[in-house]
Amino acid sequence: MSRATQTALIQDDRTVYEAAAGTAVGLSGVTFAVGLAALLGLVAIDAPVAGLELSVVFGALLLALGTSVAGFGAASRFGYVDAAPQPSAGIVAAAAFTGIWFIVGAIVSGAVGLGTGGRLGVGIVLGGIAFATTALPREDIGSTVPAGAVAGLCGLSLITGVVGPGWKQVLVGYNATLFGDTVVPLVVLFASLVSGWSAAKAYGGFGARGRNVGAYVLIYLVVCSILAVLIGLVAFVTVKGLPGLFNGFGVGGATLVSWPFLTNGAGLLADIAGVFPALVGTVWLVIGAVLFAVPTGVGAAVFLSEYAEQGRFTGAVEVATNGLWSTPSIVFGLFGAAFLIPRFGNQKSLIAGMLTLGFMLLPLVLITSREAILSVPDDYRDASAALGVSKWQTIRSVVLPAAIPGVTTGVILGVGRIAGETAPILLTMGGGVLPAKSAAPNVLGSFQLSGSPPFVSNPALLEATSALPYQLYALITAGLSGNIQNPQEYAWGLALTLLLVVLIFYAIGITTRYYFRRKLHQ
Amino acid sequence: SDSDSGGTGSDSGGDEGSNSIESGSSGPSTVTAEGSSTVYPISNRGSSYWNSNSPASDGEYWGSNDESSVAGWDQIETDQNIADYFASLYGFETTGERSNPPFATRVALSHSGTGCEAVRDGLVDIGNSSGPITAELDISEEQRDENYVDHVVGRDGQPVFVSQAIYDAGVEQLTGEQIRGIYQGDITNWSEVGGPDREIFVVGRAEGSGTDTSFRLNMLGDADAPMDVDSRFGQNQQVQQVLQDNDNAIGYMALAFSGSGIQAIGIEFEGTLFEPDADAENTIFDSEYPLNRDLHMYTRINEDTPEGTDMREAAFLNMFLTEFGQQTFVEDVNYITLPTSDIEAEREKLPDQA
Amino acid sequence: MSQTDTAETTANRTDGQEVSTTAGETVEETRSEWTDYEAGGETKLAVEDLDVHYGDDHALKGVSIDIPEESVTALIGPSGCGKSTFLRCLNRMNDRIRAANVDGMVELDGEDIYQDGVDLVELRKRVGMVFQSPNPFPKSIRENVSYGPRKHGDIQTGLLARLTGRAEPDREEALVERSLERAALWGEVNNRLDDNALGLSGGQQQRLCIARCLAVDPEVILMDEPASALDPIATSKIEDLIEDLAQDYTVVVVTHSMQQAARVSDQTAVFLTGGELVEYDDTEKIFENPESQRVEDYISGKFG
Amino acid sequence: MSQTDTAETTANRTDGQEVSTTAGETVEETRSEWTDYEAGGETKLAVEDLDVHYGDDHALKGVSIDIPEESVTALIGPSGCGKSTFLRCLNRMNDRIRAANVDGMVELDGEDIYQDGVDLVELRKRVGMVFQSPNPFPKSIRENVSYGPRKHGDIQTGLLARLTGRAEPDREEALVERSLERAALWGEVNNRLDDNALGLSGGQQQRLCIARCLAVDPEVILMDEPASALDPIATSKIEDLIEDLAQDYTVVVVTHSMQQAARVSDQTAVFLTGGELVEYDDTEKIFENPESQRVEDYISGKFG
Amino acid sequence: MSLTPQTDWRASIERRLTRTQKFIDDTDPEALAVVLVSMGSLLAAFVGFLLASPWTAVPLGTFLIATGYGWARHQALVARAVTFAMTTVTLVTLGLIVVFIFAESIPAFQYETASVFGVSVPGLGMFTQARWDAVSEPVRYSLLPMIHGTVMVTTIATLVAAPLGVAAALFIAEIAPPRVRELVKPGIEVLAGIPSIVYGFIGFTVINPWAGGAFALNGGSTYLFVGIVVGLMALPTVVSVAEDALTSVPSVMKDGSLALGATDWQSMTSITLPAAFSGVSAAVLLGVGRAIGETMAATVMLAGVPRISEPLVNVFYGYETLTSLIARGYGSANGVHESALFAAGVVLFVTVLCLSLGSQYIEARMRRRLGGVE
Ligand SMILES: Nc1ncnc2c1ncn2[C@@H]1O[C@H](COP(=O)(O)OP(=O)(O)OP(=O)(O)O)[C@@H](O)[C@H]1O
Ligand SMILES: Nc1ncnc2c1ncn2[C@@H]1O[C@H](COP(=O)(O)OP(=O)(O)OP(=O)(O)O)[C@@H](O)[C@H]1O
Ligand SMILES: [Mg+2]
Ligand SMILES: [Mg+2]
Ligand SMILES: O=P([O-])([O-])[O-]
Repeated sequence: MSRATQTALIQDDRTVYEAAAGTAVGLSGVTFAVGLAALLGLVAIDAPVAGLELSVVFGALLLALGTSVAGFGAASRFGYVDAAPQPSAGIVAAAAFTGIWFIVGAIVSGAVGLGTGGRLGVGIVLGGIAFATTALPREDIGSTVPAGAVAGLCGLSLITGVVGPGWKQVLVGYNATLFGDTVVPLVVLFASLVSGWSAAKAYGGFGARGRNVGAYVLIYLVVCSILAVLIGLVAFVTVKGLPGLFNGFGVGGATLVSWPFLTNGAGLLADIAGVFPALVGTVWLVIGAVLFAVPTGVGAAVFLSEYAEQGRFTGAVEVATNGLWSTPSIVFGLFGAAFLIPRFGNQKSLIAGMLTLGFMLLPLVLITSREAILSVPDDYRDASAALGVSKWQTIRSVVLPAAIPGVTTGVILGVGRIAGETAPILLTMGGGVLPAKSAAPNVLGSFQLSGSPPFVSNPALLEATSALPYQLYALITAGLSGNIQNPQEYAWGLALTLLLVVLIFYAIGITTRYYFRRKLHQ
Repeated sequence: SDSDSGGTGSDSGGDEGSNSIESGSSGPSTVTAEGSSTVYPISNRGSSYWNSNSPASDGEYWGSNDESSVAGWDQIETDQNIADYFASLYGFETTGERSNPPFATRVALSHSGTGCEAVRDGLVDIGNSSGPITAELDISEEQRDENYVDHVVGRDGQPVFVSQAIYDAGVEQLTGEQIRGIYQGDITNWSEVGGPDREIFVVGRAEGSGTDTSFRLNMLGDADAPMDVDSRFGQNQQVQQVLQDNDNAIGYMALAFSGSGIQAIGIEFEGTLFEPDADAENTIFDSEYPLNRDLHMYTRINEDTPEGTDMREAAFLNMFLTEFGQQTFVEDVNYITLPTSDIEAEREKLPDQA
Repeated sequence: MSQTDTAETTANRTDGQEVSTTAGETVEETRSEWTDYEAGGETKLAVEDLDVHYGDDHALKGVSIDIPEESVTALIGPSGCGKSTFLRCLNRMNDRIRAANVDGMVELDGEDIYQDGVDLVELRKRVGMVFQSPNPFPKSIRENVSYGPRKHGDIQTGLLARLTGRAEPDREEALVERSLERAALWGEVNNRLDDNALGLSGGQQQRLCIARCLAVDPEVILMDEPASALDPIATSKIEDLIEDLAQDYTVVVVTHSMQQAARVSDQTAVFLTGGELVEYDDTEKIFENPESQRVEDYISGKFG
Repeated sequence: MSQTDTAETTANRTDGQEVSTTAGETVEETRSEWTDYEAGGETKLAVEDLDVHYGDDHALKGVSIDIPEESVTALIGPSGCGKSTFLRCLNRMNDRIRAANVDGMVELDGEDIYQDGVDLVELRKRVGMVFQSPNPFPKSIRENVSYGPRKHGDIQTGLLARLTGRAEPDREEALVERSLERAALWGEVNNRLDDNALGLSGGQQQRLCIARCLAVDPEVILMDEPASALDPIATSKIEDLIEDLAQDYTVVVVTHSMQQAARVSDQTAVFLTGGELVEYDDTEKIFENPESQRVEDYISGKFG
Repeated sequence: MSLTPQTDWRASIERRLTRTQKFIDDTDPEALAVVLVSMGSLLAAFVGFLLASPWTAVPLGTFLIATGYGWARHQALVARAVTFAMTTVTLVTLGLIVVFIFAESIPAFQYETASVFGVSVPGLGMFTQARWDAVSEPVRYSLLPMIHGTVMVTTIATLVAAPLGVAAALFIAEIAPPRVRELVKPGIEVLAGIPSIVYGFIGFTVINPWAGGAFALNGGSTYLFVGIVVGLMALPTVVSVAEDALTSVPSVMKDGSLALGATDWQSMTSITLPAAFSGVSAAVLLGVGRAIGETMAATVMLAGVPRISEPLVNVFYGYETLTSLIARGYGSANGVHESALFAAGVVLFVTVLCLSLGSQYIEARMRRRLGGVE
């Protein structure tokens, strides 16, 4: 077999080129980030930057990116740098650019005023050209020129103000109008993604390595923006909710800490309206659901993984469990309304809510417990059996203790999920919009025994009760009447409280899991 | 003004108010009400006052800072706490404790239709409704009289609102015809009624709400009249919010929900212009205004209460049917109070006082 | 078990062999060479014509063997030849494998352990087992050792027992110490009995498992490659221990190391691929002068 | 690489060793015995003073070794002594293990593969690897073999290439055949190249992995216990193949079987527990007359 | 031929009988009695509850007492029986859901009977006409507008959640450096916990008014933004399930690819993703299921009028989905109207159940295939 010529492990003739391409990638990233900020309204697109409107600056950036990207391709094609392009940019890139240029063609011709036929025609022609440019020439041209052209075109339209502040386009028949304020950032996001990808390919010297770098840049941008949006969301609720949550908060005084938002109701007499009844309602709701679902789920998991023979029965249970897990919460609500409410005094009640959420929690507990039990090494079971210990004792003293971390984690995460559920309790539990402190359920104090069936009763369980997510929904729909001074602040405070309750459950659950995993790996 | 906040004021036990709820076997049970979001401000405010059971000296809760200026004081004049006083009129023992009324009251919020059903099915004591129960439950007047007692506690002018921008652009009044056209899909652009060239965003209340029923009944002519709206919202407040958020909307609501960013418009019916301004010649507060409607609290007639209203309900309802009640619970939340004669007639429906 | 019994058993075994002869030539040929071997001491475990299938897979083929009391019997053979399978038949741990199907007879002190109505819990108390990789429970060292007796109710612990005065902490203490000492571990752990057993080194864990097994006071101890996961120092400790245990217990040990077998065992059984028992004899004889050519090849490292 | 280079490297190594001498006595003692060994042929891989830590765990301690071109070098030693770790250092597969921390120098044809800016893809094209358990991709046999060349763009396939006439099915065909033939698998699979590779037997899968590696045309082939999961027949095929490959490639093979090392390798390096390279010499020498007592103990089976 | 299965059947029953017989013989009669009493009373309690009998408390009490006694005396057997009873709960729950929501929906299906080729099919009218009007004549309950809304929202949500979710899963499983991974992974999991009503609240108070202005909409409700919000909500589900699938691909496969000199990206696209394809598509299916069933955000953000947007794909309208129809209408609806809401629930339930079965099937197939590798 002939020995291929040795390739050097290090290529050192591309540093300037790499630096330039790297700069272009960085610039695309910055442009993307600013574009995202503009889309979220953090900066205005007509804000002055160095004497120019932001949208014009965007345009200039995109144009520069576009030309340099095309330049990188040309430099490689004409052999100024030693890259490793493949013969073609590949079918995926070709399809993508065909699509992009088809749409560009359709939009541009539409703006010029062509009809549907004309748009289609222009689109197809441009798409075809893009396909040929991408697919046929060597990769260095194929993945830079069409991309550079897209970015350049976008840049030009922004510089010339064809699209810019004050621009608008009525989408006839679509009930909507596009304005520069939203379109400019979108164009910027899109074009910077394309040019960033292309520059990254150039940075990697095309070929396998270039594709690697290009894909990584795209994924990093995407993941960063997901995180930005999601973190922004939490931060937004926090900022909006803090004033309400800490309204009247004080340390010292008669009670060590006074936190009226959490300890007051929203009754007429409350100085500072609070969410106490809903908080208590949520606590009871969770307790009830856990009391029902956790023993049941864990017991079922024990039976399935320790006793049952794998067969039709376990298969059916598994399918049913997974089915229940993905059943929409509103369907559970309907079920609770149709099944539980008639059996508990014909009205929305705390216990109907508890059981409905318990039914929702059950599959989750079962699945996680089963996983936890199955992940207990068989070694332990064998060891115990070999010591002459019976099956149930083995389960009790070895299997369950070893499975507890997993079960706990699953339960906590599940509780976090149901604590935030609205739809089921909307149909089964109801409760007041702005309940006064006296509306908080007093479950423990309400048990009554009687001589006639059903012998035990608990009015607190049989009453409609508010819970945090339901109260937030009720506030949205019913609005804020009553005597609350700052309804908006109250509602955001409530939203933050709910968010915190749920996120704390999640945080605890995930931390426990990490903690136990750590311990396991030691 | 401090009693609900946990540690301060009275002891927390009294605060809970649940003492009286639990004691189902010993004391009278809670009066429960459910239904209309329109009536809700009235009944909820009343319920809050009731549950607070404030002493007469606490002027703020009796409608004034100064005892002498409490509305209707000349009819009342008591040293008792508020709920104690009204309950004692019907023979209940007083507690004399703030936040601990002789029996508690609780009001839930949904729609008129739901409230009517709840009282029909015996789930609550009082069904709040802003539309007539005959329309809500689709029953005849005979059936109504046989099964329910209709307590009217106030009246609503049901104005029609538009977004501020539309009002500012000149749409300050519309004819009944035009509103009908808008709500039945015949008029879709503000320019057709003298406004800017903007599409009309037509907002309605949820089907089954009394406001919707009355609007169909009084404006479109039939409780089942077809409508063509762009959006429906659950309760009045949500409609208000949406009218504020949009600059091309029209919607109908209860009087109590007027606010900034929206404007009530005048409506012309058969040549008469009813204006939202209370000082105008014809106003939406007049009973001649076709959208003007009664706000009802229905009670159920059954074996236990052949008269339809038991003592607890009567004690509570009676509170609204005083000058004090009208002022504090109706006028203060922006609804229209009942004329004295109507108040008398309504009190006639209640059982005799002890 | 009397001498007569043993003779009977041997006779039976020969019968069994004759039956299995019909199965295939190889079996007969290989077996005839050593059939007459009778280990010294009384027979503790008599295995007769044992066949094990995993589904369709024939993992052990007509194995018959007498294991004498208070000695070390080593099982050697290439990977997959069925050593572990054989071992697990001796305390019916194979019952825990669903696919496993056992035919034949295994007698413990003359009682067939595969007959109906055998109490597995009782059997496994008498025939203990130590596994290839150390598998202590994730509990304290003390709890690991006293686990068996506790579960059998020999030692009462727990709140209720303490309240009613039935708890015997001293007896537990003594048992733990005795077992750990027997397993040559006491000196290393006596000051940290309440530490988690998972914090011990591999060799210590394996000795802990042996101690745990001894605490139940079995008659037979089965060990499946007990030193395979251990370093040389730990290995030699375990080997010493095995020799030591043979004074009181019947020890059967599977090992993949021929040196180990030579060092610790009194008699050695050689299994070869396919699940046949090819030769069974005094250890010295096996390593110095095996009867079968295949065994010689195997021992001299010609394959494997 | 010229002879001078090699000399230089050797000198370097000696330096490195001197540095490490300060680290501990044992290291010096064991190493001095064989430092002078210089394998025949030009040095392909020069490893100098290689230290690997997994977190705090010191897995390889100052290993220096020259691996000559076109020969088979075997690495033996007890389990956990760092053989796999060492092998994975040679094509930087250790970079994928997060805890791993590599110090020292590894030169491929005189170029340090651990310096900054080394293109891992390029390195791994030149230094191929075959893993302990066969790991074919869940694709067809053909695709498995042509995977590397395809990814490197040496062979164009796919719709676009076919449309533009750049696809060279014949070249692919030829490459697949040549590689499979070289891996002694062609005869067994030539009529089912489009079957899923997972349907092959273990030994075939392992040879397929070798073919897959050969298709990339590397210069060095690293094999980590390539026969450990295989039966004797498959094993002997792989062994033949290794000897055969040494004519064109530099082969480094880790094995747990001393017999195997003795059969296939030209020179053998013995690692002992703790990650030291204890002796490196011609295979014959190692097995017949090792310099170190520990190696002799190890080879004669005194432990392990 | 026909005899064989029957005899098989008979034999299996016989075997079961003998086994049961043996079990009974082997077991302490007292333990057996306790277990029988305990299980029997549990069954009775369940039946009593089904019948809404006030006497349910009696068998329930009996169950508790019998089980408590049995727990003290015959723990192993009682534990086994009780855990078995618990195992049946999931099956019973699923059964009850089916029975109750189907039963409640029957009047609506009957009301909307339509005939096709002369055969009248109950419920057909719900899917063949476009009119939903519960108030004015002719009263019609068509689910089409809501199905259209659900499809719109789900499609947009999937377009958001699937690519972003898979990209993020790839990032976490393959690309991220360990530190980043340890932050991002739990971070994204925590986001799964943000209650949907909080999203809805933000949607109603912030996004809808903003969208109304930014696109000069007629009202602020759009399928576009509901879809995006729902997509964000489904994202964490997709990420964690897909990430699990990707990490479960044996690392030796990736190693094999890398050792051949393939780049990371090539290894991901040619080896990891195809090998994890089933898991990843199951993740997407689960995400789709989440999106279909998502209620609160849709309820508070959508306009609440059952109407089909024009043109069909116009994302700048947002009318109603199946879930929001139920959440909005339940309580004020009665009679056939209420039953029609249950019918919407049935459609939802069946759809999501099919998705769940689909993803389970795909995953089972993958497990079998990967099992073949080992
Ligand atoms: N649980 C099982 N299910 C199916 N087959 C099994 C099982 N356990 C073992 N086998 C098969 O039975 C045969 C004997 O296995 P066994 O584990 O007894 O061998 P061994 O001699 O202990 O090997 P090693 O030295 O590798 O431990 C092997 O072919 C094996 O594949
Ligand atoms: N990924 C890892 N993380 C942490 N430690 C590791 C890792 N891989 C190996 N080690 C440790 O490094 C040491 C050497 O391991 P290595 O796998 O190189 O040994 P080996 O000689 O190949 O053993 P074997 O013959 O069992 O394969 C061992 O102590 C092992 O525990
Ligand atoms: Mg074994
Ligand atoms: Mg290794
Ligand atoms: O008063 P309503 O809420 O029913 O309109």
